[in-house]
Amino acid sequence: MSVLHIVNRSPCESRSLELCLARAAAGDTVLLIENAVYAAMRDSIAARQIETALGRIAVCVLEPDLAARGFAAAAPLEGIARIDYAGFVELSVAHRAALSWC
Amino acid sequence: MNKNVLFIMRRAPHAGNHAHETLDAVMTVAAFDQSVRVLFVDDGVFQLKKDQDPAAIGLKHVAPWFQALRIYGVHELFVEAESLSERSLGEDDLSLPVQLLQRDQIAGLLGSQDVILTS
Amino acid sequence: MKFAIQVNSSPYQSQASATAYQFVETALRKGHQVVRVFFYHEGIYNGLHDAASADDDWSIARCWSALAKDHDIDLVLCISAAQQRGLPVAETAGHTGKAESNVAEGFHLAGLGQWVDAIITADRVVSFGG
Amino acid sequence: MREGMLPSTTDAGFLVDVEDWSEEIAEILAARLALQLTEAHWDIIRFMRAYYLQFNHLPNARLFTKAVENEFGKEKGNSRYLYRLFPDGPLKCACLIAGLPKPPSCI
Repeated sequence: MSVLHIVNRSPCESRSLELCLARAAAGDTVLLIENAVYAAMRDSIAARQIETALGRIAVCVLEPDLAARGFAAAAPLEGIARIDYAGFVELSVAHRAALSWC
Repeated sequence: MNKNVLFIMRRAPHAGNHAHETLDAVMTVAAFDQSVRVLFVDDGVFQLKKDQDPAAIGLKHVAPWFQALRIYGVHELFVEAESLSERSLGEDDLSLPVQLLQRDQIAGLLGSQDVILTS
Repeated sequence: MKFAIQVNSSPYQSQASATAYQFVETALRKGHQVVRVFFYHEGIYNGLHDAASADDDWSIARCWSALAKDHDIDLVLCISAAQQRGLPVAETAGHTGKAESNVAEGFHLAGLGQWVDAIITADRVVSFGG
Repeated sequence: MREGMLPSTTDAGFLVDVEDWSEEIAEILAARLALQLTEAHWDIIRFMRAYYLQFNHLPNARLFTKAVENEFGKEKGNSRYLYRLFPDGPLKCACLIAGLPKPPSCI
């Protein structure tokens, strides 16, 4: 059964995203929220890690958190889906367990 | 109803009373007859370091609390091997017997849980 | 679906409480149930009365209180976590769920047993902050 | 031993120093709660004290009952039995008489 991984820390401040990606299973979803949305930007410090993981793992970013930080118009890394809070709720329904890497 | 509940400890000890409150939650969930497991990864492995003595820093000695987990039926303690080696620790440095998991085995553990709580 | 939600950070420490609020509000709007929101660790600061002093101060406690009122959801502050952080808790508070003062409308005090009960009842458990 | 020889206690009546405890002191502390200690009380009090000294941990009420059940079985590890022994609250009274700090509130 798949797991929804929720990451909320900036990749410049914390290794949470990297460590989460290293432990996520194929078919899991990683959702970037709060300061972790900075990881979703092209050329971010975490861009290569995310690109490597994308084949196995779905990666989503929470749109309102991008907008709050001035990135509403910016395109995230290719392959990352933008979702809203309704999408967040749907993801948590679709996965058996949610894990917050805070 | 019985659920598989996994607690993940990722923080080093002596950071406020976080470990203390997390252990209260671990024990209480177990006392309600749920299947509780604890996974130590990242700096959380330092929680199990032997010979901790926080007297000089004026903090409560929480390390012995881990020994009390068995009283409440929590017997499955997992430690990620890479988290230990990245911190120059080995199994001998730990205060309790644990099951070692390789990093690529963690996904399997996570995937078999109904509830995952981190702290 | 039935959700149990845990909030572990104070409103002045991180965005986690605000995210949890948006999540809960959306889940309710989409027809899901929220069995209980349990405030643990630093999360108990979300339920203090008058946490925002000026009327125009943003107050997550007020948002949670309004949500509790509109949707009749159970907002629980962990009694021992609250007591350790200085909230005056009467000897009987654990039984009545009421603190003498300082707890915002819609919140009440209860023990970890209430959280376990929520975990057991819910289909999904999501925690925020820590 | 008389009441006047009791070591210092907190406002709630708990010993300030865990080390000050003896079985005689326990009798005085129990008398203050109007409890006449029987062997059944002593089982719980000695167990609680050993638990605390070993683990440095004070359980909440639910954990206390579970720990007693683990040690003595279900016929003692239930709140009806424990309340019969300690009508003013089993965990609080057992900790007080065992010379331990005040336990946390729970449930």
